[in-house]
Amino acid sequence: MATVSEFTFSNFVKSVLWLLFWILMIVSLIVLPIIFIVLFYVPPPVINGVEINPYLLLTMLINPQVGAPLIRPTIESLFFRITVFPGFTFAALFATVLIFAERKTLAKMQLRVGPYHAGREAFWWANSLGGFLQLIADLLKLLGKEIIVPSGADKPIFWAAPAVLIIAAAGLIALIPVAPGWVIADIDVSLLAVFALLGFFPLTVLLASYASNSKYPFIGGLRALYQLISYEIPLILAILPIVILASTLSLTGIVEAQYAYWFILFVPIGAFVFFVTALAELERIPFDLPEAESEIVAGWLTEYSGMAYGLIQLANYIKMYALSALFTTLFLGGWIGPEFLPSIEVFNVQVLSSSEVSSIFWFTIKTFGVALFMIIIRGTNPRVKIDVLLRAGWSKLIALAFINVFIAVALLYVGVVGIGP
Amino acid sequence: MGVEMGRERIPGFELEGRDEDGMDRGILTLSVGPQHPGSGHFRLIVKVDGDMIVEALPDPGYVHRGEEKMCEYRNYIQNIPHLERPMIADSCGILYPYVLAVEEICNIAVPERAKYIRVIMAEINRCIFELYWLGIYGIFLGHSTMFMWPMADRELLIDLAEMASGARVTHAYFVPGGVRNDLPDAFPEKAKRHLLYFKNRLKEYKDIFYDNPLFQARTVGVGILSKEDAINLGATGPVLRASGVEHDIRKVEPYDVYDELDFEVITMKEGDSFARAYVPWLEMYESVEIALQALEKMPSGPVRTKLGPNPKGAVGEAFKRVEAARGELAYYLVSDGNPKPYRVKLSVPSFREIPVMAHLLKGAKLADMPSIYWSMNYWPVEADR
Amino acid sequence: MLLFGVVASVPALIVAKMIAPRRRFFNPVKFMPMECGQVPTGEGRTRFMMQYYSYVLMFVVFDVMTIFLYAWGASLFALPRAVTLPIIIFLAILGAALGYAMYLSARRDIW
Amino acid sequence: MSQQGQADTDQLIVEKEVVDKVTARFGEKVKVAYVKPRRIRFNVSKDHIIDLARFVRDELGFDHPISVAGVDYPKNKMIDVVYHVGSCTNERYRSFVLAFAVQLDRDDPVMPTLTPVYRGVEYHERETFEMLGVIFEGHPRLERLLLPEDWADIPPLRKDFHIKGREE
Amino acid sequence: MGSVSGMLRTLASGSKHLAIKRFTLRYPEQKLKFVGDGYQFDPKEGVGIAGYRGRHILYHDKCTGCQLCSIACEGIAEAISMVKVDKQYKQNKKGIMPQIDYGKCVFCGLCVDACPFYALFMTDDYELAAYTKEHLIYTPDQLAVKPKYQGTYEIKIDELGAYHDE
Repeated sequence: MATVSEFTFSNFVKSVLWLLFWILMIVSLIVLPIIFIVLFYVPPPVINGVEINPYLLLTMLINPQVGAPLIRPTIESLFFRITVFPGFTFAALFATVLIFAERKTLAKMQLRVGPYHAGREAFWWANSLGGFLQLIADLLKLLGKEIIVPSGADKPIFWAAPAVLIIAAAGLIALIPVAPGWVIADIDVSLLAVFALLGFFPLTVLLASYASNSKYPFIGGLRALYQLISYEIPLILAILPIVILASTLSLTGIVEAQYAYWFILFVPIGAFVFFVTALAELERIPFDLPEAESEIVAGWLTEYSGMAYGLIQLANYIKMYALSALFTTLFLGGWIGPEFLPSIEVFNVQVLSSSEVSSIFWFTIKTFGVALFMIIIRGTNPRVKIDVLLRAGWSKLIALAFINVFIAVALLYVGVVGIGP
Repeated sequence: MGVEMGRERIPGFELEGRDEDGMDRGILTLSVGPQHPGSGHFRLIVKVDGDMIVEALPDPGYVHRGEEKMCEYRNYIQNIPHLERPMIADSCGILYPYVLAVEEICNIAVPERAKYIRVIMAEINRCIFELYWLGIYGIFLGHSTMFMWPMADRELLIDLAEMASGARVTHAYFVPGGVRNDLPDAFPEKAKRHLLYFKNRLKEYKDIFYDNPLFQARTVGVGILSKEDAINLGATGPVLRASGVEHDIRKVEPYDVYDELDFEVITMKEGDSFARAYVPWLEMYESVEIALQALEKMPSGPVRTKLGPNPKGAVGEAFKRVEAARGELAYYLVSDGNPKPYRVKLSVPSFREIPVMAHLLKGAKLADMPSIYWSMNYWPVEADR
Repeated sequence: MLLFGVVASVPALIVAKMIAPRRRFFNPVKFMPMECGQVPTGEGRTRFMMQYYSYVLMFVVFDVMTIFLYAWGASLFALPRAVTLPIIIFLAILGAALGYAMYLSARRDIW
Repeated sequence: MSQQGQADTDQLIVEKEVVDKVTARFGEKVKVAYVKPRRIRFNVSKDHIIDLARFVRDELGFDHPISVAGVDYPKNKMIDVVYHVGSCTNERYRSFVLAFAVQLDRDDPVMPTLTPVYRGVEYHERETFEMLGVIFEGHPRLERLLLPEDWADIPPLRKDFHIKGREE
Repeated sequence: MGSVSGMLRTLASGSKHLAIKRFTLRYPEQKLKFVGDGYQFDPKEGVGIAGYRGRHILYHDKCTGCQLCSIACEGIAEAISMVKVDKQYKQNKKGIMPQIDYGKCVFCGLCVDACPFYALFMTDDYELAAYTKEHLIYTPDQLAVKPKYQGTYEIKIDELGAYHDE
């Protein structure tokens, strides 16, 4: 058995092949029989009146046209929505693009090049990606690293924290409407659900830091707790005028209320407060003091390594996507924008209508713009101090948020917006 | 935003009445360093009560390599390469007083042109150092752009230094009796171009860093060092001048040709971290001015007095000091008449800032630690020697 | 979505645990908590008081209050105009209380 | 140095003035080692060093500690501890560096600390303590500073300590 | 209000740099241009001639095996050791020449200053990375080879900022 110090590439390849071999063994000997047994007893799903059985799937492999009418029903199914489009895959992809955009934008602002070399010599097509493969390399690196659990750590909480953070971030994206009808959980009080889910993060961070049994994570966790709860009240108050103006707590309803004017025109102060508090909730650079590396090493992330760290970062970027999307939804009119893109058709069967494609396009563009602005903020600002942060959050931002509420009420009573009583 | 904290700073409540380890009362002992992103090769034992630093004990010595002992085993010329190792970001500055001291001990005259070249190189090195320092100050406060810009612009000046001396970082350029080689012909023109561009770039730093309200909120009013404390604790350089003491060796005791050049000593009255960060920025303007003036005034002629291979010093001692980028850098050189120095003592600015740092950190907030620590211009490698 | 979060994150951890190099022999130094290269002293989890405890107390009070406002905000159209005045008064009281709490929290340094 | 030779003939007047003031106050207790342009050195016994330091700080304005250096002279069986101080407040003596040295017995190097007078010499004295073995009485924290914690050899800047491979 | 304008100025300064040219030198593809062939020394005048201080070049027909370079290096890096060479030169009776260990060399160039016979100079070749420590030791034969270094890039300055260009 090779020890760690004798690491060579051939050993690495050997271990990967060995792993693949075992996976294949397990799949073919255990998983496949189970699947067959299950298929034997469980009735196949019926979509659009067609029974989806293995024969049909095999037919589709030869003649894809058979499957074309089934695409639309499939993507309307809850499973597809959760896993792929407005759900997890889309968010993870968006987060990946965000990471890359962040690295490139920051590099450009700092007169650097950014990721550039990854894969450039190995694959001819990597040239056009301009270093995008660096993300894959980073992922592989994180996957290949040992996850060190410090002695004395509270192991269940320590392991659960990354998963809980991912779950909470995923819960946020479930509430965000991407296009008319394209939302996973369309509930009437989705805004309150957003607040409830945001309340998850400080608790998880505190638990994770406490579970590490180390000093720096402990201080970082406390800081995160103070920061996150302090900025929750301005966040909540900043959205109140939106609720007043739209007269609904549902995010879909809020977007639909902005069909004519975006709410940012009426309550710019609220948008500002929300943006600042979103940055604080994200622990991004002006407010990244829970991870302030020059004071407390890496804050509450100090003891996390390998994929556990990777998952926390992924959760952070998914949260960044979710909060940018929330900003878009609340202030920038969500998916609303001119229809100009053609519909998507597969074998002459319409999959997405023109309005849906445009909506998705507008939503994505706006969200990306908001996220890009967050990145530029990161490039130009240092970190703040915790006392300044708390003081500013509790005095200035809350005062601004109150002013904002009064402006909204006044606008309503003067009759500029809304139906008025 | 600015600082609106109306409350007064607690002047470090005492440890008395607490347990030996302090744990029961909620005092946490953090050892910041040596493996800490914000420390360098240096340890700072910090006792915190909540967010307040109760006590800070600097603990240097992780990179001590006995430069002073090494000097006793090498002759005057051979000492040059290793003496600039403690501070390679300012390698001309740390070598300058040594060269002056050896010249006094061995009684060597220096050609006029060499003096000007030395001043130019010293000022370019001062900028190189201060940009390095500023970049790290940026990243200490979480400003990644401020880390990258000075590192990029530093390259302009390193290019100049490399053109003159042949090495990018450890120049080993000053020797007793002048400098190693004359400047290349293209140097003055290139130097002017780079220095003028660099002067324009400095304004951008003000826009993105010094005028940034978040930066000001972190540094204004933080770690105020009074004038009396600064003097009595032996602070030097920008730290001393930021406290309002107009003390610059280039002015008070001009060496080489500094008395023929026109420049101002930058002082600020506030004595806080912002002033300590702002003084070097203003000094970079002065450095560029000095270098440009020296380029104009530089006469032609020889640049090095021919020297025997093993110069012997007279019996006696010399104490020479210059204004390096971090402050007053002094060499105390004792000679017993041999080709090797009997004793060399480096009085480096970084070492002199240690008590100042301990004094300022006591009672500060934990979040102020990086901004105070790095505004001290403290370089562990230089302090340990 | 919750289920899917589990489905997405747990395998990543498991796969990482499988691929990653494992400890061949137990190295106690490696599993020490981070203390900047020093041997850790003292407990990581202690009774540790930040100076900003007042903000937590304020949060406990005002978070509930602000959520109440949503009930009002969402149904503002349905309410008669006269109801707004009491809400304004409520907001004023809230603001005054907040200001007083801020004032107090600024005066006390150690909680 | 040529540059200093010319300009400092009148400067030496000021230096004489400092020497006169010190000798007027201390008389025979303080010996003048040399007076060079801008550099003055006094030798003083360890009993009077604190008085001398207080005097030059308060009366003459030499308030800025620069360095503390120890020099080992095994032939004379003594260790020289040299304090260099400069002036920040007194315009007249601004360019001067005043040195005052104490000769200590090499086998029993004990002297009072100057930290009450110059707070800045605390770490310099600690360095001299561990590099030359000089014990400063009354120093607030006379501990290991730069050397490794398990250093058990003689103080390294003593002349009988040799770098490995370079014993001559 | 001052803080608001400061914030805006900060943002403007940051976003302005999205349009400014990158400074980075993409090293393996682009290499810096240096002045001259490398650092040389004129023992008659006692001054050096400016140039980059990279690895050395040894002129076999001038080296006398006087060991001065080795003596100079003894107190600095101990990188130079004298070794026997096979060929015979009439100025070099002992047949020894310097061999330089670049794992130890600090590139201070004081050995060049010490050479009184114009035999040891430095070149602008700095790419000396090797896989083993033994490869870093350059024998006199290796030192005699004149390196090929083609650096063409240098810093250009125009209104769009400083950048590296050919």
